[in-house]
Parts: sequence; C-alpha cells; structure tokens
Amino acid sequence: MTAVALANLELDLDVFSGPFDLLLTLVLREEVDLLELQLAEVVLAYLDHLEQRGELDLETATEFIVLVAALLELKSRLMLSSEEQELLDIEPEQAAEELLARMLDARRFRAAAAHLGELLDAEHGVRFRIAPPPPNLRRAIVHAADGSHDPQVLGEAIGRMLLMPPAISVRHISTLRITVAERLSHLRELLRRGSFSFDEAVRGADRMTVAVTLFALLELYKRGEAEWEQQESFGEIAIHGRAHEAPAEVLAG
Amino acid sequence: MSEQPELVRTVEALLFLSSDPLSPGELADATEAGEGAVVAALAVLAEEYAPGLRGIRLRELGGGWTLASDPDTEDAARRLFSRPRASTLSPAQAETLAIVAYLQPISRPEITRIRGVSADSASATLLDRGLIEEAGHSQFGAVLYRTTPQFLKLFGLRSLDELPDIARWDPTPEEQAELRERLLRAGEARAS
Amino acid sequence: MSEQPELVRTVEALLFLSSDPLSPGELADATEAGEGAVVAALAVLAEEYAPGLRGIRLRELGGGWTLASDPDTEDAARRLFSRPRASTLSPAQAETLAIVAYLQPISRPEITRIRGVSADSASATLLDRGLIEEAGHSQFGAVLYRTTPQFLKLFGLRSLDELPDIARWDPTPEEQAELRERLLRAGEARAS
Repeated sequence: MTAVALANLELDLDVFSGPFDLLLTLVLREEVDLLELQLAEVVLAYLDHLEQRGELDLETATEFIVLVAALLELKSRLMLSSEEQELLDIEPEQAAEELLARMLDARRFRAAAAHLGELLDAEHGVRFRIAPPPPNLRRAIVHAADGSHDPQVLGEAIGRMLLMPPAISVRHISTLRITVAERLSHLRELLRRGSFSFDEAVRGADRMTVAVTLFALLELYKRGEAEWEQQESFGEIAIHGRAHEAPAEVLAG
Repeated sequence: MSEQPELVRTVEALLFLSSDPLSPGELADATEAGEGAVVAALAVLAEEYAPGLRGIRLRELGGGWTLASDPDTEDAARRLFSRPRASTLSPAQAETLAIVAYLQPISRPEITRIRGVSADSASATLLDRGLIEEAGHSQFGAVLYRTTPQFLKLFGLRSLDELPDIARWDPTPEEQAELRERLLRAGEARAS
Repeated sequence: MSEQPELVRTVEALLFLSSDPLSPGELADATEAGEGAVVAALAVLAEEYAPGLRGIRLRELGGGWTLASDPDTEDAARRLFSRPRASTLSPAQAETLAIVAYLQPISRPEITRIRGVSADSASATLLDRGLIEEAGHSQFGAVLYRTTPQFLKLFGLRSLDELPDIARWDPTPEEQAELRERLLRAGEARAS
C-alpha cells in the first residue's frame, strides 16, 4: 500500500517523523497508533508541502484526500467504545474491510486510468476523416428521415420523469431523547455564572448529549449570545458570554 | 498491393483526411517535400485510384486534388445515409424534447427544474436539429420553447394531438394534478 | 492495382463516406448484399489497407469498421491541420473515465465516492468531449453515465470486452490477506 506520488511528503509529527507512505504502512502494521495520530497535523504538513512546491498536483492531491479521508473514517470508528458501536451497527471488521476496499478501489482505478492513458497514447497520430456527405447525398438524408423517430420515446421519457424518488429511510437514526431546547437552557444557565469550558458543559454526558450540546452552542453563537475559542486542535473550547449585551434572560423564557 | 514510398503514403493520408481539395503547393508544405516530388506522388496515386478500379477516386478539382467516392456506389451510399439511425436521441435529449412537446410553450428554467439537471446542452442540440424553436418570452423574461413542424414530420405526427397518451407509462396514474405540476414536483424531489 | 469486385468497391466507398464505424450488418443493408459477402469484402480490404502498405488503414473499432490515417503520417497532418488531433486526459478525467468504463452505468455520486473527491468538472469535460454520455437515471434519480462509441473509437478498442480485467491491478491474494488481517487486528484491539 505505498503511495508513490506522496513519497515526497515528509512529516514531522508528535508520534511519527518520516515520509507519508511510511506512516501509512506503519499505521496498517499497528506500529503507529491511529488514535494517537493527529490527522489535522498531517493535513497541515501537506498544505505546507504544497506551499513550498508552489504548485498543485491534482493527482497527488486526490490520492492524499482519499487516504486521509479513509484514515479519518477508520479513526472515528476506532474512537467509539464497543457498546456505542453496536448502537451504530459498525463492527471493527466492517471498518477494516471498508478501509481496505476503499484503498483497493482507489488503487485499481488509478491503474486503470493509467492503462487508458497508454491506450490513448498508442492511438496518437491516428486521425479519422471528418467531412460532410457529398452534396448529391445530403438531400437523401433529410428526406428519408421523415417519420423515422418513434413518438413512444417521448411518452416513455415523461413516464420516467414522473417517477417520484423513494423517500429516504430514517429508520436507522435513533430517536433523540435530548432536545436542543434542554441543552440551550443548560448552557444559558452556565453562561449566567460566567465563562466555562465545553468539557465542563458536557461532563459525564453520553455521546448524543455531547452532540446536541454542540448544536445548542452553535445556536447560541448564531444568536450572538455566546462566543468561543480554541487555541489548538483538540484543545479546550472556552465559552464566554457576549459582554456588551445580555439577551440571555429575555430569550431564555 | 505492394508497399508505397513514404511520400506517396503521406500524400494519400492527407487527401483522405481533408474534406477540401489540396493543391500540390499545400501538400509540399505539409510533407516538407519538393513540389516536383509531390506531383510525382500524385501521379502514382492517380493510377491507383483510377476510375473503375476501386470505390474511391482521385479527382482534380479547381487546381487541387481530392478523394471522392465513385459515382457507381451512390445508390448504396443513399441507402446508408437514409437509414433511421439507431441512437438518434440521447436520454437527455429525449427527456427535454418530451417536456417541450407535452408542455409547450415552456421556459428553459422550468425544463431544468423538471429534469433536475441543466438542459442547456440538450436544448441547444434540439434547436440545432430543428426539433424545437424559440416561442417568445415568459412574463419573467425567460425564452420559451415549442416544437417545430419539422418535429411533427420526423415523428410521423399530423398534429400535436397525436402525441401518445402518457397514461401507458404513468407510474402513478391515480394522481389527479396537472401534468406540469406533477413533473415539477418529481423533478424537485429528485434534485433535493 | 487490379480491378476490385463491385461489392468490395462499394464497401470501400461507404467506409470512406461514413464518419462513424460501420458494422457488417449496416454495410449489408446499404449494399443489399449478404452479411457473409460483406465480411469477405472487408477481409479483401483489410489486406489492401494492412499496416505499412499505404497512408490509410482499415481498423475494427467500436463495433464496426472504419478507415483511419496511418500514425506515421501524423507530422504532415499536424502541419496541414492546425487543430491538434486530440488532447490528452488530465489524471482526474482519466480516473473518472476509467470508473465509468468499468462500472457503467454508474451515477456521479458513486464516482465521487470512489474517487474521494468531486468528479463534477471531470465528468462535464468527458461529456463535452463525447467520451461518456447520459444513460437514464438510477432508482434514486441520479443521472447515470456510460461510455460512448466515440470512446472506443479514440482509444483503439473494438469493444468494452477488450478492456483488461480490473482485477489485474489488485495486489496478490497473499498481500491482500495480510493487509486485511492487519486492519482487523487493529480494529479488534480497539474494540476490546
């Protein structure tokens, strides 16, 4: 599983230093723990690398995005505890199979693309004649075409377009027991006491509550009731009230 | 047949590719050979493509040389060109044409809404082929389309009343709403 | 050169006139001859237009037969016609084309999922160049794509069957098994 085009991307991370393709190999061999690897750092290093080179190689960029997306997906699944995985119906085997399939697909079609490129190159210099039919034949074309189309195709086309797409099934999404309104009033309560961190706001909460709380926080930000800052990726999120106005009391009701 | 010298082969290829007659001067420039050598090559080809030998002839026309099909083959050529072509309309073109045929006059934005994807290239082709034409503007300034008399001829229809009844292909015939409204609804559901 | 039988001459003329490859069936209809006789005539012409003999070649491409220039004459053709024959494909276009060629009919969201990045601009270019075309809609309403006869023609393929088995580019079963096992062990270590 080497990524030839990315071999030049040198990384210097907390848990690893060396070329990107080596990192990939080590992750797959479990010699580097995917959970300890900060993928944001890898992306930043790649952006630096791009800036230094001063050009965007689309092929390499595509490859990089596919690989990082696959790693990100695998990592996010690794981060779930096993009972929560049951909830989402994702097995580790499934995650591994999916990553493998994704990587094999990307590799397969890149090779197939190269093959098509070779085929096209082999045809270099082959030209075909593009000429209108001689004048004495042109009339024949238009004349004989009368009635040559079947009106049924129009009816079929309309039938195709009348078809409503099937409704998207939402059965697999578990019912929300936590409401945004609940979490909004919780956050407003905390804000009244001053600044706090996101971790404090969700201490001891389950994953769904964490997600809904984050959503409620976005809502507060949108309404101008709160601001937040994060010094570094994965760092603490500090939340402050807006000093210049105090609409919280009004809107809380 | 025996192998021809390179210049003869190159001149033959150029005459084959060009839809217009080529002068010895043009051929000499392209082949980077002398005009005398090109004239000699043309003489070799003139013998090869002499009338009656093959299906293609070499002809001198207005100071240039051109390959043309032998007149004896004209009947077959006419049958070839007049055959109803198998894949005349792409699915995108058929859909766009069907929308115009059943809902005319109709604006391009509406066609796009029904199809869920842009119909620009399909409607350009249909305009080009004389199957649809512009029919003024909607109250919002969008160009309206309708089908042409040529459309009726090509589809063997005496009038638009003869368009096939779509009930046969209707997936939900119990729906009561107007055709236009139903198509717009389905298109928007697909696009979302 | 000696005089050719009438059917051979007529087939040669039709191949010369048609810009698309012609199948033996189409040639038989136009010439009003049997398909067997047409195939025999094509064999005579294939010998006449064998590689290396002349500036034109007879090729079997995209399900039919067509005349094409010999690549040796390309330099002269480029000097004569300012337009280059066909530009190459960008990596994104080649990848999108490969996915469509192997998985057709396939929708754009599926192509995007496989590539990991949007295929919108690449597929628009391929549509524009006539290498892929729309092929109806998926059950979810997404436009499906397939390759065109033009694709086969430009890539020198008689049919899609000539594309090598995609499995040819897979790692060996041993490599794959080892990779799978590593990934599994990593997953299980997390889950326990």
